[in-house]
Amino acid sequence: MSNGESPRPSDQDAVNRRWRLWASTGAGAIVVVAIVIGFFVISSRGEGGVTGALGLDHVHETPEAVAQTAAGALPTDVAWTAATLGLLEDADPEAGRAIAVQTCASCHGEAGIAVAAAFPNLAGQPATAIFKQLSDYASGHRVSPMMAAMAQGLTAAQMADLAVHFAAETPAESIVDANPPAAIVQLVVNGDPARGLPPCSACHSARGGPVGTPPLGGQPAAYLEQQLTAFAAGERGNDIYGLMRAVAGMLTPAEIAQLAAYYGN
Amino acid sequence: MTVTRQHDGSTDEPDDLKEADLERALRLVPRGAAALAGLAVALIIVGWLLVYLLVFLPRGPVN
Amino acid sequence: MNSSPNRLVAAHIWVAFIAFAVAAVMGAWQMLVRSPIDAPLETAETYFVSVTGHGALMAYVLPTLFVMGFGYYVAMTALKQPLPGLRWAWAGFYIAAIGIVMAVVTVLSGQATVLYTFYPPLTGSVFFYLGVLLVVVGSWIWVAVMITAMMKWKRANPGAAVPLAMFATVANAILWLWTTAGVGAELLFQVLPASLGWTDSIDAGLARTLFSWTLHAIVYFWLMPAYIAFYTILPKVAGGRLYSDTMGRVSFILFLLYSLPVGMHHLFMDPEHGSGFKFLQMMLTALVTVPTLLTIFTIGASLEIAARLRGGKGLFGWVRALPWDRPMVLAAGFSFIMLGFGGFGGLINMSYAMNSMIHNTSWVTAHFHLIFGGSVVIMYFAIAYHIWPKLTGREARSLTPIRVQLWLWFVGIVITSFPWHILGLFGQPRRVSSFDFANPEIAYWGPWTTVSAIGGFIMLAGAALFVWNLATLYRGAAADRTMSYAMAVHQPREVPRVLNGFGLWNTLVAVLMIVAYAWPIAQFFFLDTYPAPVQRVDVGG
Amino acid sequence: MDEKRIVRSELRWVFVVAAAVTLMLVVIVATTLANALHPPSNVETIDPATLHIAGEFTEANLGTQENADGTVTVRLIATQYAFVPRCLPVPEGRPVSIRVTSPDVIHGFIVAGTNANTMVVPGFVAELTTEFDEPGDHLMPCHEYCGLGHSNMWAVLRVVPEEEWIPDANGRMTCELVP
Repeated sequence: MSNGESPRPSDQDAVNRRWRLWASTGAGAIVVVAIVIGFFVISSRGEGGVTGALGLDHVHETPEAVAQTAAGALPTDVAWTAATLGLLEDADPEAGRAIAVQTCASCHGEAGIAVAAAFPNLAGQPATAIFKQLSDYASGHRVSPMMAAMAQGLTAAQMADLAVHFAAETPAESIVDANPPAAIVQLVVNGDPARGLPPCSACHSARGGPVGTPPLGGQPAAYLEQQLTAFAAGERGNDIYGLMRAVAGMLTPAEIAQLAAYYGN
Repeated sequence: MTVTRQHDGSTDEPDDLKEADLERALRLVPRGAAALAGLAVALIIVGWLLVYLLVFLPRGPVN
Repeated sequence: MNSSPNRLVAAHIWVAFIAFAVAAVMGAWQMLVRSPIDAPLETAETYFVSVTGHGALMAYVLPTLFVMGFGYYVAMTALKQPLPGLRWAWAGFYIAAIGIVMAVVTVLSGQATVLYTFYPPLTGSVFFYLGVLLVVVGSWIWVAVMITAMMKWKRANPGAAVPLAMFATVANAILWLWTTAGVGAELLFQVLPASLGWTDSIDAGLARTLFSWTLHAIVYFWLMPAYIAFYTILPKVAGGRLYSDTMGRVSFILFLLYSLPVGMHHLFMDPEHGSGFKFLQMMLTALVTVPTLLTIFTIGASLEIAARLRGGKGLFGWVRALPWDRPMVLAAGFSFIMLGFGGFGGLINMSYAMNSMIHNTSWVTAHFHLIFGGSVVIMYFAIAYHIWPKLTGREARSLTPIRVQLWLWFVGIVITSFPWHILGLFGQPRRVSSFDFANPEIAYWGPWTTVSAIGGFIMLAGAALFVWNLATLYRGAAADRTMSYAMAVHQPREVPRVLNGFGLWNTLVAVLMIVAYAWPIAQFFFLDTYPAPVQRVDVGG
Repeated sequence: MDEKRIVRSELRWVFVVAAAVTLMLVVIVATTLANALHPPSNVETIDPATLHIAGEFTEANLGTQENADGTVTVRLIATQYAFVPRCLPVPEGRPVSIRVTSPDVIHGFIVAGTNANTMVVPGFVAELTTEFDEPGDHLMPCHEYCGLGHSNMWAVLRVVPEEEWIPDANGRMTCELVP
């Protein structure tokens, strides 16, 4: 083994300079070649030149035929924009309570626990869920003559006040079915891959989920069954992109009844 | 020189190779390594070409 | 060496491998859930809790803690000087340990089913992200200690070549610092404010771009210990010399340069970037194959030296003459085989439009399990087996369980990942807990998935035997505690300054990162982008 | 051995490596130019919060639409946890543009066994153009983790032979219209 002569300091500097020069030139040349091919050569086919390659000229012209949808065909007017979310953030639960005592308490209870099985409990529901349903009643996207009359008397800010008031109340205790049918538990925790049914619990969980989705535990079973049936029949259609209409439509009436019993009281 | 053999048979001395042995070995090295690495790279590139030309392209245009 | 630095190394490596063992159980269970076989505790939620845990432990805890522990060991043994800042190093360890506990508890309690890749606007508990951040903070202390150790040695040995093992370790420390910037920015500016409830929307495109900054380079951070072992331990254990010290330095520098400006190849299928930067980063990705291809030649030649010295003959026949009974050599052999197959899959992933054939399918899972789980982790095993006698002062009572363990891991990885390639080409998506195997369109996925699951359990056996070996095997004869590294055929006394430090290379990385990422990040601030509403997975809203 | 010989052998290997990498790049660039192959790179922003209220992606506008030039545009939504619509008819062997976006979180779009693949990122419309040559039903699973219902999120892409491709008067085609 020979160690080779160690270069003298001046040689060292020369060696060093060569390394720096070639490393920088090499790295630079590769980048230049890549830029030339990526932005000028291959973008000439199918990507619309340099601006296309930069992602700057993809302004899509929506064809006339699909540009507009009749307002009546929409599922809801509510959108989770910064304005809507801001409305809920700024809402006043005490103002909501005052309205609740006067307007809602006779059916939903002052603290949001319903007085009869035909009405849903509102206590502990997400404010987004309550706000959306109130808005949909007012706009007619969810049909109920009684609720329409109530909701149309409220401003958006008052709906938000009500929503945060009920959201802050303690939810009804969920009566857990000691021996639920195994197939129903499967639907709740795993869904059904064969039908493309997601697990109910993926959205309807007290732990969080898609914005505006209500948890189901502790609701009156009769109310849940009625709503699932309405979704399945297309009588209720204020679910965005028809998700509940599709899910409920794939369930059998027996499954609907058992799911309502599983979640409901 | 005493050489401590490690549990796996290797040694932990700085080096216990004889220069003459090393010189003799280096007359052949790196022919075998070039053959092995070359073969491996060739196989990978050929495999890549086969997938690109026979699987990806026939699946249709994409952009 | 007094015992505290040894304890420091062992503590890191034990935490790494305990995390690994837990994650291995999760992984095998997930294989069962995906297969047509029924698994216990199978629900959508337990599955994604497990995927999040498996990913976070395998990607953040195992490699980070292993790299830190091995780095401290290299700094002490290659530089033959005491570790500067031993107390700081322990502080880093405890910070990371607290972070690990915090993150794991949060994940297991179902408060952070967002996977280790986060995917905002899905948002979990703040404690998950803080936990991960603490692991990173702990590792930053390691970075500082590594750089300080090298500086100190250079001052004490002016003009001398930094030993290759330490040079590579510092290259990895610097690489890691660059790497963490992307995910760090995503966590600090986007994810943490959302998880604290300060913001109610997140720009998902920007978050993905920042994560991609980290996503590829992090893999090279994981990989470096394997390459350090190839260059500085393997040639010696095999009974030869390193063919070229210079090529080692060049390879490690190329890893630093070209593992960073390439992350956008993870975003080929993303709608938020134009084709130009996708092509640019594709081409730079092609370059990151170069240091690996250089390595297989240089290490091949180093092994050939050993084989020829042992009487190896022929153009290929010399391979048989290598001491395959030595764990380090056996592991390296397996590692190179898996690197070949994994690299082949990786070349297909990075090939621009061809990515659409396999993006987010089981093909990708196969690729990174071969590369990381296979070729890298098997070298973690080999490194641990190699340094354990030096840390414990005791030889292994027998090498047989070690060889069996390496075989189990290799066979397990191959059986797990080969069917995944096929399933991926057929379009099986990754990260899915259950398939409708009754559907005639995909019925044929069932048997392949089952084979893959069997491989998963062979891997689990390998993982269990590994921990058992480390814990019980090293009670044999007293061992020599000195650690020495492979000499090169031409052992350098001096090397050009550019190959002995990182000044030039850091400048080049900065330039490359500006070219590769300045526009892709800046565009989110002047295009009319729309953030998406934050979606909590941990608390009702 | 002379150190220079080692360096020379390594330089020769560098040329082999460079040739291998260059070969791949040449194949990629050549086929990209010849066939206009690109990953979907349609940088088109859209507000995910209001998709369902107005514009191209309202519920009534989703589905398959035959254009005047005979090409086909498919508009769909990937949302937790379904594609809308759940069955997409496309004509065999004709260019199909798929436009997809998300109102909530990140999803993924793939037609199993084909090159049709894109991420679906809220805030952006993903668009990809391809052709489908194999008639029949193809599984179209979500390929990116989107929450606990991810595993059950899939749809069907139905490749319809030309003789069975009978869209309605407005050029709209649904799976129900396939004979």
